[in-house]
Amino acid sequence: MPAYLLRRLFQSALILLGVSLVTFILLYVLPADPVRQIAGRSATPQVVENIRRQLGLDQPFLVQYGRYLWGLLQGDFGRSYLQKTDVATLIAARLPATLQLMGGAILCELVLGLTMGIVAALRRGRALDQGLMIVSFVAVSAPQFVVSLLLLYVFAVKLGWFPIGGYGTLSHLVLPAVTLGILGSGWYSRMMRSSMIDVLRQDYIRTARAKGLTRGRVILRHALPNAILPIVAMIGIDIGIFMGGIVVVESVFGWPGIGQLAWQAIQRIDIPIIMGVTMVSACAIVLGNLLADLVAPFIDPRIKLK
Amino acid sequence: QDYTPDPNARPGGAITITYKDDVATLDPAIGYDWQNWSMIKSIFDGLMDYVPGTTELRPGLAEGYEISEDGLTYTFKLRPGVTFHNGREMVAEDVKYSLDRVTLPETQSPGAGFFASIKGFDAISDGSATTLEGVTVVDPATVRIELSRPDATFLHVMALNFASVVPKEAVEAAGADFGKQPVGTGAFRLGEWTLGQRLVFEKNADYWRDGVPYLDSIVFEVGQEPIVALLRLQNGEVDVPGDGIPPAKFTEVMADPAQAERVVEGGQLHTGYITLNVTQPPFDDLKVRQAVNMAINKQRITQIINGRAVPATQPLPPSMPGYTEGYEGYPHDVEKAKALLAEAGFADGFETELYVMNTDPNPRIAQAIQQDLSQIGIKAAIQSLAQANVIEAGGNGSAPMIWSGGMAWIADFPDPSNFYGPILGCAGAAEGGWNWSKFCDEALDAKATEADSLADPARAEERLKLWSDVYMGVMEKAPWVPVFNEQRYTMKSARMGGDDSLYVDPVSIPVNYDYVFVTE
Amino acid sequence: MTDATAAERPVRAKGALRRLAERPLALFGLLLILLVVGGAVFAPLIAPFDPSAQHFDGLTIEGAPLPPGGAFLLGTDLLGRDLFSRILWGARTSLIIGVAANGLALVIGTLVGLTAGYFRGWIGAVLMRFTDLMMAFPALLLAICLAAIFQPSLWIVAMVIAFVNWVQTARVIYTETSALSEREFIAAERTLGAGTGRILFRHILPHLLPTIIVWGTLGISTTVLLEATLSYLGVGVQPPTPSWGNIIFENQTYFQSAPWLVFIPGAAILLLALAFNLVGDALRDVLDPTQRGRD
Amino acid sequence: MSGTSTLSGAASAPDSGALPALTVEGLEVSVRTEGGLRPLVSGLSFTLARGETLAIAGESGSGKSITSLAIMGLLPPPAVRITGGRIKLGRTELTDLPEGRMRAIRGDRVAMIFQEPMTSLNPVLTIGTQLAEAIRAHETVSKAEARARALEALRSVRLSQPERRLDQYPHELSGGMRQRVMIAMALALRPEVLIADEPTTALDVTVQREVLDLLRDLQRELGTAIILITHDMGVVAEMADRVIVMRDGRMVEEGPVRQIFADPQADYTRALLAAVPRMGAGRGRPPVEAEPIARLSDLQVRFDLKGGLLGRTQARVHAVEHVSFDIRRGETFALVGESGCGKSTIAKAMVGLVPHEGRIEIGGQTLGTLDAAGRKALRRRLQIVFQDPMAALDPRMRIGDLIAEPLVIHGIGTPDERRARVGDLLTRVGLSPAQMERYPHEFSGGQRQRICIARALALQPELIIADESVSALDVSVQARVLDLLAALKREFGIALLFISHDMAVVENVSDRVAVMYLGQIVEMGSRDQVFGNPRHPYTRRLIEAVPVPDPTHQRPATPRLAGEIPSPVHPVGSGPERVRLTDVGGGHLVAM
Ligand SMILES: Nc1ncnc2c1ncn2[C@@H]1O[C@H](COP(=O)(O)OP(=O)(O)OP(=O)(O)O)[C@@H](O)[C@H]1O
Ligand SMILES: Nc1ncnc2c1ncn2[C@@H]1O[C@H](COP(=O)(O)OP(=O)(O)OP(=O)(O)O)[C@@H](O)[C@H]1O
Ligand SMILES: [Mg+2]
Ligand SMILES: [Mg+2]
Ligand code: NI
Repeated sequence: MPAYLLRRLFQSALILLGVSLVTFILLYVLPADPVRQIAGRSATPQVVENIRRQLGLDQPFLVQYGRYLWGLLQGDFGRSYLQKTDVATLIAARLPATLQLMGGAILCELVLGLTMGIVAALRRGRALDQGLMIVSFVAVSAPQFVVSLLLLYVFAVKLGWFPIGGYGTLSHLVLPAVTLGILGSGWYSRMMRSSMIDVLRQDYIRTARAKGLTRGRVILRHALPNAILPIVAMIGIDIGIFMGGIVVVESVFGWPGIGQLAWQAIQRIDIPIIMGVTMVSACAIVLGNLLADLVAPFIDPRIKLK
Repeated sequence: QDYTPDPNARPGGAITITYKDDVATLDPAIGYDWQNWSMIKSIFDGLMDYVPGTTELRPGLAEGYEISEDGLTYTFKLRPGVTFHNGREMVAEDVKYSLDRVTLPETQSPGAGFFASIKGFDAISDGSATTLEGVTVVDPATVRIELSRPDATFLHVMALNFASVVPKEAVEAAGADFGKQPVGTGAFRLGEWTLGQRLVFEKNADYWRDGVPYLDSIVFEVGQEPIVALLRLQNGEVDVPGDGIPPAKFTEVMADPAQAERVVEGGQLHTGYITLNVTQPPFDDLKVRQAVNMAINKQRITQIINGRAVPATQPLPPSMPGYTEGYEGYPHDVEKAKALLAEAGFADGFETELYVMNTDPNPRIAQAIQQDLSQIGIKAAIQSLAQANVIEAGGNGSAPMIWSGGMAWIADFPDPSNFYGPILGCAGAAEGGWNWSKFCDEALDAKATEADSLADPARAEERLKLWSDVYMGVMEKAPWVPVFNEQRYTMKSARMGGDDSLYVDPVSIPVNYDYVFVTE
Repeated sequence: MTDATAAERPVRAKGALRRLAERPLALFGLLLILLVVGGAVFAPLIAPFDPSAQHFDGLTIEGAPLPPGGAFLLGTDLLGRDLFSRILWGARTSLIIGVAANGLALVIGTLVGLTAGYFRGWIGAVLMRFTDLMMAFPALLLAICLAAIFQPSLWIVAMVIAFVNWVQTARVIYTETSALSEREFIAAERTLGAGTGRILFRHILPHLLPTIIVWGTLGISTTVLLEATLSYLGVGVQPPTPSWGNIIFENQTYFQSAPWLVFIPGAAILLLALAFNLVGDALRDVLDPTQRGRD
Repeated sequence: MSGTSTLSGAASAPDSGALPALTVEGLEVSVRTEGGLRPLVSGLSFTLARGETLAIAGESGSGKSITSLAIMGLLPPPAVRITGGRIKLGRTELTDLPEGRMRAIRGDRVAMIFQEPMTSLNPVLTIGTQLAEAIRAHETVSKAEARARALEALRSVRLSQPERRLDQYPHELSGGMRQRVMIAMALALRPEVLIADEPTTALDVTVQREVLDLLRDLQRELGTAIILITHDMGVVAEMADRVIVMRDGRMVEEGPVRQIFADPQADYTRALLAAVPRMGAGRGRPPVEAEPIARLSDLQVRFDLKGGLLGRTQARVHAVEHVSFDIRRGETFALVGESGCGKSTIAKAMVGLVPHEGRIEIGGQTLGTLDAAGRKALRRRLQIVFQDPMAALDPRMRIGDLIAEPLVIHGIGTPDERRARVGDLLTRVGLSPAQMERYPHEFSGGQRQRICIARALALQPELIIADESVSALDVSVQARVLDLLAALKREFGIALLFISHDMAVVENVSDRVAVMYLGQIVEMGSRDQVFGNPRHPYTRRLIEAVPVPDPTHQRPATPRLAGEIPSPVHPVGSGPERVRLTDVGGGHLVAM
């Protein structure tokens, strides 16, 4: 195990290195000049040049990348071009909010998605199954912005059950997490349904039923662990999708997460922030996948960590 | 000429203002977007200031000033007894320090260029000096600033945020993070700043202007969608949505008298325009540019943005001094436009590209422009890109046409010169400059320089006339299609008090924090 | 010889297509798909207006769009354009994105996952590490950068979407393939001398079909919406080219004041995805022998 | 009749006054197909008295399993349903019992042992959990107590290292072990009625013996009524009080066991009995003298068991240890031995599915030195029929395609020729060409096995490895398949590596026999040498344990085995003691 873990961690480090290099290249060749953004419209060419030199952006690519990497190794993510603040500080200030939201949302997603998937599989072909299918497709097809705003409007403005956006308490978390949960549950429910149907016709399910186990136990104890394996891999993947998709929900609910930071940075080509957020989310994704891989053998003993 | 505050104003209370974007920095040398502009104005002061709600200059930290005969030397007398938020008294040394700081390359101030007329600017910006030669501390209460050339806008420059006076010790203590721990002399001090969530401004009880500010504190909540901010306003949780009324809600709000009553409308120093790259065929042909000017249906474009603007005739907005009254601009005349195109040899039109920033409503406006152009046979493909990409394309001269919306000119200060230099003058036409038309007319440039050397306040009329001529000259050459001047609509909660002009203050968006108050 | 069912006649079972056609829901799905494809192909003939013509009478004096009904069947958009015509023309873009780009992503993902899952060893390791690398990028950022670097056009956008979207499929297919290749019937197949290609495509692939169908149909909506996000960011298809996604994105803040601008294209995306799902679901049942005899 | 059954078996013979434990009346089960309802079982009626053992015999596919599933209320959804008749458990009508009440009955009052041991256990739950939950589903006992009872149940089926097994997962056990776990699970709750669908098919004779003894013990103690579905007439003779013979979903004969064996009425029953292989019935055949087609020398297969914090190999399963033997062209070489002794592993090593040490030569070519083309060519000479037919068939392919698969792979014939060939093969293994369009799950266990055989035959290999290939077949089909194999042998000179636990069959078909114990060969020689003069005690025990297909046969009371069954698992560095084979004359090798 530790050997496996070490090897995987080493691989993860390589992946992160790759991510940093590719992102750096992409941002380098991007047809837009960050300095002009910083300098603003009234800057004289001299001022622009000064800023470029100050930021080291006049250096060749490899030097810039080398410097960045060197800083990264020392835990220095660089300074934001436009906010003139440590990127690490900026990210650290927002990371807890994002993690909270992600945790809450994944929980909602799983609870909603798995339940829907299981129920649909059990009611296969009936009206309820069809209904749930439509629901799950609505969930994946729905524009995030509209759903977020709709939920906010109904549950916060009209009913007043939750605050209209903001961050801090659990009641602030509920709406954005549920929104993301609803939007993401479609995937899970379809995957779960498909996987569950497969499992339900295995011989061992018949054995379990022959033992006179309750329906609940047959489903939860026998079918679920077998069916959930592909879903576990999904959760790892989901973190990546999340990092990209969290922006809209964060901004509608005024949730001070990384998504908004990244969004603004992308709009203004604040490269250190883009790099920082990319690295952090890449870390999260890599860790999520590692975790999913580590958990898999506990669910299915046939899987061996090699 | 000073301002008489509202007699009904009462001190106390707190208000909440929301923004979508996070506040980038409160460092006056760095902050250069409209959102932190007004915030910095309330935390810091410069030597000069504006009368609230107007574009009229008034002394700020300077009690008074003298301008030498040749207009090259400004001597400012500082107000006594002004203290920074850290309790120390502000002295002339601080003014010099602040001006040095903003012009030093290390500071990376986007506003350094504004100070180019001060003697010694070139030396400091190429690194051969560390202090501005032209700024002298005469005594603790007197600063003398010498210019290398006459500059009629200099007092406006001294009212810019970039010219704010900062205390050296606080800047040095905060190091690079001064923008997050600002210390100034302003009406408010920064109380709390939770990154990405909220900022709280607290009243500076020792503020040197008597009676103001009224509010005890201002809470800025960031990261909020404008639409949600409006919902919260309607719910009584927010006092002013900083990003204004979202277009999607505008008609709804205006249709409801109870809400419309709380909307303040005003002009702003803004012009939305299309740049035509005069160095690229076919826009190198004046007739083509004139044809384009005649093809655009400005009336319809204003309709598309729900009438939140007035059609523009010239580069300057109507509220800007120097605006040429009575000038009709190019008429909307499709037939004549076609004829002009034909004369230029493009009877069948041509294909080109129109760059636009990708935030609503700009792509929409671009599409309206596209349709207008198609009426005279010009097929413009739209390139709707992120702001940075448009600026890049404009700067390197690869964009034949750019719709300026979203990146457009909101004046830094209310002076006609502010609309010329970087965006219409030869200096801005260089590679990377902001003159996206790459328009450069030596004669007009000379006239502009002449106007700006008329620093004598007595000759202000004459100067404005000169500027008016410059812009008329520009219109003749038609490097731009001025489309509209945006109107400002600020919505406020019912409890907000203060004159309407404070809510459409031309230099403090969305509101002039120092003078507004709450009525309950 | 003697067997319980010797009486059975040797009828070649009905073709998968015919069995598919016997399912009313699948038929309905097929019909919907045909409808959309027809709408897209014949848009120039069917559409009452030029999709990018901004009609003077398409806006109120205040500049508000017109609701459905009247001269404009589904109402107009914020520029006074006919929504119905835009939806019809938009079907072209959305089909290319939702079907072609998504399909390409699915094919790449399946191939990579299949190869990596079956071979393990160093091929598998290399492929999966590459997948991990791809996955570690925030997909949106990658898409934005790629689309910004290459000049945005429909096909570039489709390629970019395919390029960022295959990753998840690859990962899921990989997991399933690894499990499948341990099954005894695969071992049996090997002892028969079956080549790798045959095992992969004749024996493992059919078992992956349910997963592929699920990802494929769900991918339709997500890719169509991803294209819209890209358009919204200025790196997708450029206006005034309509796509269902960008109609929604352009107008999403107006969902209360002009709901038709959001919900009609939204419904179109939903129906397309549902239609593919209905057909996919039926296909999966038809191809899965253990489910025969079910309606 | 066996010695023990006199106590209960005779006494419980139809006791007309008492309420039967189970009554089946006019049962009809049908499958919905594209051509409408097709009956699988029709007009089946019987009663089962308390404490009675009813054997259902009949050829593969005759509806035995379907009947038992119908009783359990577990017919495979959605296509197969009860379309007529009634089933009563005691006084409880089962046919239209709501699922909730049926559940309470299942496992508690009727339990079932399924035919397919490989797939019938949940792969992600430990053996202990699966056992304990069956107990806890019906009795309120603590977890610890349930575990203790689970352990006891495992002991009672004589699984080696029962404590360890509790925490193991199904995939870590051999087929036989899994079947014992299944039995333990069914017996743990001491049900009123136990349906055992081929319970001992996957077991070797010694364990079969024990399991049969165990079933009898249980029956005696608790008066459990047993429905024993088996194709093994020896088991029927030994265990049953009454017998039902089924064919084509209908009962063709019913009667007390002695009567059926002594005086079968139906032709089919007579044929069935005639086909039963009997010990000692093998004709003395001359040993085949030919050059070897396969030669194994010093074969070893070990599986690493990883564990602990560092994930190091902590122990190894010494599945095959220093095994050497030759298989000559055209001969049938039998490998017998207890479950888990490594028979299947040898087979897998020979077809290259598990890595091995030592040397395997097939037709002069050494395995492991071949290139891809060589390996592919080798497949045409060597085929294997796997132990578990369901797992070995791609569930998504029609059997016609499955059987044609090797032909397609090796590019033999046109599609039409292949079809004809498949039809021919199906006929030869006793299926009908009409079934070509069906899928594996639509067949009975025995039918599936025949499909596997047909597939292996398709290439006309020189050597077929048959891993328990006929164990699941009913005697008549078994006989037919064995005849078929014999015919093919004669015709094409096919050699056979015949892996089986069924000593009677082995005696009937084999030319030479090797007896394996814990991964090593303990006795090897010609059939006459091994069966006529078994020298190793283990061989003797195997032979004695074979059920005799004669209800009147009095079996000598053999001592029940007690104590631990030795395990092939050894810590790294150590290994089992290597046995030495000595020739006791005429090539008869015996471990001393
Ligand atoms: N799910 C199914 N769908 C259709 N037909 C089926 C299905 N399951 C079984 N059958 C058919 O039902 C008949 C009876 O099968 P069953 O499994 O009861 O046979 P069996 O007597 O148990 O045979 P064996 O001894 O080989 O296990 C067979 O002809 C088989 O093909
Ligand atoms: N993949 C594996 N990993 C670990 N141990 C294994 C593996 N496969 C088989 N074994 C062990 O190897 C031994 C021999 O197994 P094998 O399947 O060859 O037995 P068998 O003689 O065929 O028994 P049966 O008659 O029950 O099929 C058993 O102890 C089994 O548990
Ligand atoms: Mg059966
Ligand atoms: Mg075996
Ligand atoms: Ni047997």
